[in-house]
Amino acid sequence: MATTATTQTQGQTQKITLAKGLNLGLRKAMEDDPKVLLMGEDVGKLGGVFRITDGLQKDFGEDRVIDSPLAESGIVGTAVGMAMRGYRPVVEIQFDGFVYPAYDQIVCQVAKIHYRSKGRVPMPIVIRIPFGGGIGAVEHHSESPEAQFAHTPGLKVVACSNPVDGYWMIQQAIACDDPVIFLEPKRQYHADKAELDESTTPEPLFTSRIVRPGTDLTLLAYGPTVKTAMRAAEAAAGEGRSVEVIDLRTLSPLDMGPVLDSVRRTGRAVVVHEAHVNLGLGSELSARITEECFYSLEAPVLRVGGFDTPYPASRIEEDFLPDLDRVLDAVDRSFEF
Amino acid sequence: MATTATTQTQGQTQKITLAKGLNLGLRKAMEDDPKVLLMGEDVGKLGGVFRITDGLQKDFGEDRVIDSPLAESGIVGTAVGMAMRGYRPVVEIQFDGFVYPAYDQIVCQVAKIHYRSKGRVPMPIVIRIPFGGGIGAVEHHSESPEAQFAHTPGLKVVACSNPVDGYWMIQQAIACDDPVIFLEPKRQYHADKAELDESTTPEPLFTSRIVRPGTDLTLLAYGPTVKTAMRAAEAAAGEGRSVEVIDLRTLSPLDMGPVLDSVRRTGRAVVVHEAHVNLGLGSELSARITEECFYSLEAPVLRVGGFDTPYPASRIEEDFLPDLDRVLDAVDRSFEF
Amino acid sequence: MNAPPDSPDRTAFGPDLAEVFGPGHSDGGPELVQLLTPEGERVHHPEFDLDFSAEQLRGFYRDMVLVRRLDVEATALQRHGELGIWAQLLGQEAAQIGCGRAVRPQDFVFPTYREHGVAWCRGLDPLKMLGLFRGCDHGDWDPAEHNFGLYTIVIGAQTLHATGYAMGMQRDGVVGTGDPDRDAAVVAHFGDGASSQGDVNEAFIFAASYNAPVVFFCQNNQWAISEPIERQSRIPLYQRALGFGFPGVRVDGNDVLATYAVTQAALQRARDGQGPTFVEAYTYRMGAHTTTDDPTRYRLSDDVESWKLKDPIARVEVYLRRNGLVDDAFLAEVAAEADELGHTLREGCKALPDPKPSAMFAHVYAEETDELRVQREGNEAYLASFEGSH
Amino acid sequence: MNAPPDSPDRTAFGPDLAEVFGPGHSDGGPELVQLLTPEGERVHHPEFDLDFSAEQLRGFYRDMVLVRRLDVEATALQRHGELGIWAQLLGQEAAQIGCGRAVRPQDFVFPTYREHGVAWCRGLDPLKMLGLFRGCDHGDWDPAEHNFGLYTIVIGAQTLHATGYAMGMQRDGVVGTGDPDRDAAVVAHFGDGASSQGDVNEAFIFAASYNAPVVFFCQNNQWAISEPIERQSRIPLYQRALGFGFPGVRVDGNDVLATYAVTQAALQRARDGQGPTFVEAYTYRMGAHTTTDDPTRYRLSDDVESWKLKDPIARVEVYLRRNGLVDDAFLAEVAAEADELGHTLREGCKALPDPKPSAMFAHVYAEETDELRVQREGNEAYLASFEGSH
Ligand SMILES: Cc1ncc(C[n+]2csc(CCOP(=O)(O)OP(=O)(O)O)c2C)c(N)n1
Ligand SMILES: Cc1ncc(C[n+]2csc(CCOP(=O)(O)OP(=O)(O)O)c2C)c(N)n1
Ligand SMILES: [Mg+2]
Ligand SMILES: [Mg+2]
Repeated sequence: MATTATTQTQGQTQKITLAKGLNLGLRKAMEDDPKVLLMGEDVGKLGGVFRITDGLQKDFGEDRVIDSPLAESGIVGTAVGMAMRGYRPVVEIQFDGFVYPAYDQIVCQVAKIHYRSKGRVPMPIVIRIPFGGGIGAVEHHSESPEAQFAHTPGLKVVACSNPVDGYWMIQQAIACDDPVIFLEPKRQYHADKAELDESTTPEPLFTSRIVRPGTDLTLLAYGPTVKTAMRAAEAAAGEGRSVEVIDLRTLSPLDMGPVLDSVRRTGRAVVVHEAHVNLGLGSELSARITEECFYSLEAPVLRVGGFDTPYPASRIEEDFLPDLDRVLDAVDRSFEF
Repeated sequence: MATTATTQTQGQTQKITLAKGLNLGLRKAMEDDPKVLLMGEDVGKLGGVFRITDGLQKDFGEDRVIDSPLAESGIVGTAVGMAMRGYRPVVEIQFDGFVYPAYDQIVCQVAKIHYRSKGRVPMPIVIRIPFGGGIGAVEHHSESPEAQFAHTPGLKVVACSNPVDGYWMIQQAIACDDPVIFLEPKRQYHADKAELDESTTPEPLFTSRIVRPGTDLTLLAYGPTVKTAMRAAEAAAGEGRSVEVIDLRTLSPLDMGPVLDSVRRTGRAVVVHEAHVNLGLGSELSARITEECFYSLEAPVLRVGGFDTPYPASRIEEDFLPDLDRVLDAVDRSFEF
Repeated sequence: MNAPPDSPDRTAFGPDLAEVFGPGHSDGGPELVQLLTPEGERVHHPEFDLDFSAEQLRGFYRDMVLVRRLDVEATALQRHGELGIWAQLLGQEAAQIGCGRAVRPQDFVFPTYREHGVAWCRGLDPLKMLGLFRGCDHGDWDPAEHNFGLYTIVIGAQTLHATGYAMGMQRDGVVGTGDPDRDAAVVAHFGDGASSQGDVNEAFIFAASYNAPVVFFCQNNQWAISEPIERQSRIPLYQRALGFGFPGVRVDGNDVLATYAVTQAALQRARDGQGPTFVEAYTYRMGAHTTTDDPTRYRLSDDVESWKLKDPIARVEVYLRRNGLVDDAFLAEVAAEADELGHTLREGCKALPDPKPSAMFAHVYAEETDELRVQREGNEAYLASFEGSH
Repeated sequence: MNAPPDSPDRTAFGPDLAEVFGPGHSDGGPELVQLLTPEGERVHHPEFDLDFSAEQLRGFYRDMVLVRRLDVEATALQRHGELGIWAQLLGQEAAQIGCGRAVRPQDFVFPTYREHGVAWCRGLDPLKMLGLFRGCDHGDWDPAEHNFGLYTIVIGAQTLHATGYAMGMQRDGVVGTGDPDRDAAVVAHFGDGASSQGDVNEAFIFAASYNAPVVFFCQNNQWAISEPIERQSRIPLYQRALGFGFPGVRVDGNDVLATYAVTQAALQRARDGQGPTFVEAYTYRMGAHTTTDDPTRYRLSDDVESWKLKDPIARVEVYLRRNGLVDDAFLAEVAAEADELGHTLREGCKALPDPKPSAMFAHVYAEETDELRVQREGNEAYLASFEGSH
């Protein structure tokens, strides 16, 4: 089997997109550990519909980059068996809306086998899911399923928001001995470039990060909404409001430390995600922040998200998705309390 | 096809268990509407593993009480087709933990077809799920999956807590033109009896109900935890605390009216459910109550639920499940604010 | 690694099935039912032969020319930014028209996302398909009006709906009565890739178990995006049905006559109460998977070229001409009709009204919930707050 | 309603398969592989014959007697409230021992929740099974130590794990090398009811597609709780495999010799790199589904009586006695061993320590998260607060 691949990405500094960051990260993980395998629909010659696995089958062979039959439960279920045999499978789900046929395997098997076996059977599986909307697609291609996984103990759930995080976080997720649902904001795949310096040391995977400091209000975001939040913070600054933005990065477990610190300082919080508001991550953050910072809060935690309707037809998706104005509106409402 | 069945349950008053209430309610719905069908594993001769459909195949025939092949996605998926043809299928999922193979059909099809079709294709399906723990079972037989459905727009989610509600709510759910996830607290199936008077008019399905009035704190519960909450309220009364208990009954949509009224009066709220706390219904209730009653709250909304671990082995399940003492502990903590 | 070595044990289980049946023959193999060769020659089949009237044949031709035009126009509209995406049917016209014309009004059809030709046969305004791919809605037709379900994008899901619908027909007493105007059946469309989904196999199980009147019509276009059929099955797909206890047949999906004949027979079998049939329409996806796909990354242009010789329209045209069933006037008329259709689609597509943002709140439930009313009204007030400023 | 009427069209698709193969013959039909008849007569089979040593035969007998005792004891322990529930294997001893003994140490086995006999062959302490059904844990054995997976309760899920594990073996280079100590394969257990799950059919697809070394071992015990096999398949189950492109065989699951021989051959085929095989062990669930089930509600005692005549242990005993391969001393020894086992299990079960409440927080993740630490510590403090008062 082909296990060697020659690539010279070490030590360079380069401008990359999120798609490229993930691709490089996957390549690095495969070079570092021969047990790492990629599985999924069209991940081979095609390199995936988003080209995240571009060139990897060519370099690592068909036994390590595996085009699967079209059955998501089968993909995740066979990945479980591979993990039991000592492999570290990285599964690509083609689009968020197609993860549900695998939901049973994920919540009843992937999430529970380590527990069921009293720690004897580790489950180092990464399930990569391009998620979120804004790409003008047809139904089922724009979902935000994070809450449906984060509610399940035994799974870890993370979301990257930028190229450099993509590069590091995918490697950290693969190195993690627990199953990780790895959410990639598909709208950002080819949107912005960032400088990757491979010589730096990344922060640990399950940590949140202040991406813009501020004093008056805390804006919590992850994945695709980090960019929206940053733009909102900038706009708010124009109105004299100092908004702190936290990129949550990890959704389960939540890294509440920086969040609570921030809210204790600012007294106000707004959560922004594309997922439906009802029972979205915002509800959990609201509940925890209120429990822990009850006396610091000047206003209730407000939530901006997708409405509680199915994802609409793409011509009106931008009205469904939280945008700059809706975030600013929530910021205003917070200050009205 | 056998569509007639002779039963004389009308107009009587009788003492019934929850299992009996559901059985009578299903029978009534089948008598009233020949389009009502039951589908599921072992629902025929056996009457289901909990005997909820006992005697119905005998009286309504194999075409209306349908033993299905062992495939939950198949059961729900064919129910969708039946609904498209004008039937009103009532699906029984044998245990909570076995609903996940049908999750894709439920969240992508059942929930979305009415929306997708601009209201042209109604989806009057009821999916009955015996849920919750406390019966000493092996893995996957004690789950509380409500949040995983309530997060999905297009579905309605209700939970009954007592025999009389079981009788009425199942009929109302079947009469509802939307898909309803119908949660039945399996631990209560044969636990307590209550008087059923069929001549009364039930409250509408999607309403919550104050089941014990009080002035100092609001206890929110549904399904199996209503009983726990009632006992806790009683115990608290002994300590001089007047606790109001609300049986939520409807989890999606939530009926916030009575909840907000109550919390505005009491200033304190505790939510109790068996589901994991993280991203459980309690988080949504906490978020909404805090948004709406910010200035009335004397304490943050507290949540008592299953811990954020997989459901444990049954010998220690009572330590996992919220019980009287843990609810009282939360009540105490609320008053400490 | 995966090549099975020789071994004496093999005989204990009989010969290797994959070897006996071979992987997909590029010509469909000897089991392929064909009535019209790629060269336009009418051949006969012992089981599935039918007499076709000249009018029927001309109708097939016209249908195929028009749906090809529809497809070409839609592809162009996507290139011009008028559609978000388009799933092309190029090369699959015969499979879709043959099947679509075999369906009677009382039958019900469950499509995937590529059955524009079948939709055409069911009388749908093609602008509805364009509207969906433009992003105006998720499908603006009434399934009950056309007995044609909404496009289903989660692959395979609709095969279970089809089976349940067929079970409903059984309960309605419209199966096996012997009355041709009453007896009905269902067609479930899906692709070769979809055949690997659990749902599809469960649909086979339910249909077999209840003897449901459903025809599983699989367009094996050889590809599931970049994956060749061999990834899904090492033996011909139609044989999948045999293990579930109902018949399967492989028909030349580029032969509209054979597809019509086989589908009709399978539908009749279903309407008569004899249960499900699997029809594998052996065809080829001549275009990309969708307009966002780039097939040059994964398949050889040689293959595409060889399938061009099996074009479903060309062979009918040759046959019609050779037998004097059409004249130049007729062909010119169809061509003009196609031009007209193209024009209508181009204009119609651009004129499709954008949905209002508030449309997103409609039809979540049969009646709007209070929760949603609050969200909708809140959003309306929010949008109204910009009216002055913008 | 479902009875297929006669129709001339039928011939177009060949004969009705369900009619050709018939529904399950109660005797397993002519395709049943058998080496030892219910009357204890040794018969021969053209493909699957094997020579068995006297020791092997005595071993089978001993295994079956002991696992039956295990099962009887566990059932009694449940009646006495020592177990929450028990899934009985009564009647399936030959299927499980025949399969379990054909497996080599390097092979890996994925059980359902009823494979106590297979677990026995893999060297598991039966108390571990009792612990699970008592509710002490979800399975306290190390799969890697016994090459025996944990019991899996969601039906069918493990067939995919088995297939993935087999794919891992391919990648480890332990398939088709020709070295008998190195080449390995996987056995995936499941029931007749489970065969309807999408997961199981997807496992067939993946195994066929990758030619994975996995034996799908289905114990068709005729029932899925209250549902007879006819609800899942109208033709013999082993034929399901044919549609996926790999062989299937039906073996007398009450015949330990035949089950051993067929499983061994299937495993060898897999180890040699020839891919998957479906083995249908045709047997009968003599007991209830589990101790909470009441089979009198749905099946005739006549059927049960007729299957009693096919008892898997009795026929081996007759054969051993008739051929002078055992004497009374041996039989008494095994009986004593069974009594001893019963005693050990009764005492051992009652002595199983209850887990500590804090055990519920262990092993959710490889390392405890801060979130869980807080919950665990909070719960410990909470429990400690009662220590004085209670
Ligand atoms: C459950 C699911 N998984 C993945 C996809 C993404 N997807 C859309 S079409 C397609 C290929 C389908 O191939 P096939 O069934 O052969 O149909 P074809 O597109 O060739 O007509 C895939 C993988 C999907 N729509 N649904
Ligand atoms: C996905 C799923 N659905 C339902 C169940 C409940 N259940 C447990 S065993 C069983 C019957 C299984 O029958 P079969 O596969 O024939 O195995 P057997 O019990 O006869 O050994 C059912 C329905 C389950 N465990 N998993
Ligand atoms: Mg295809
Ligand atoms: Mg069985």
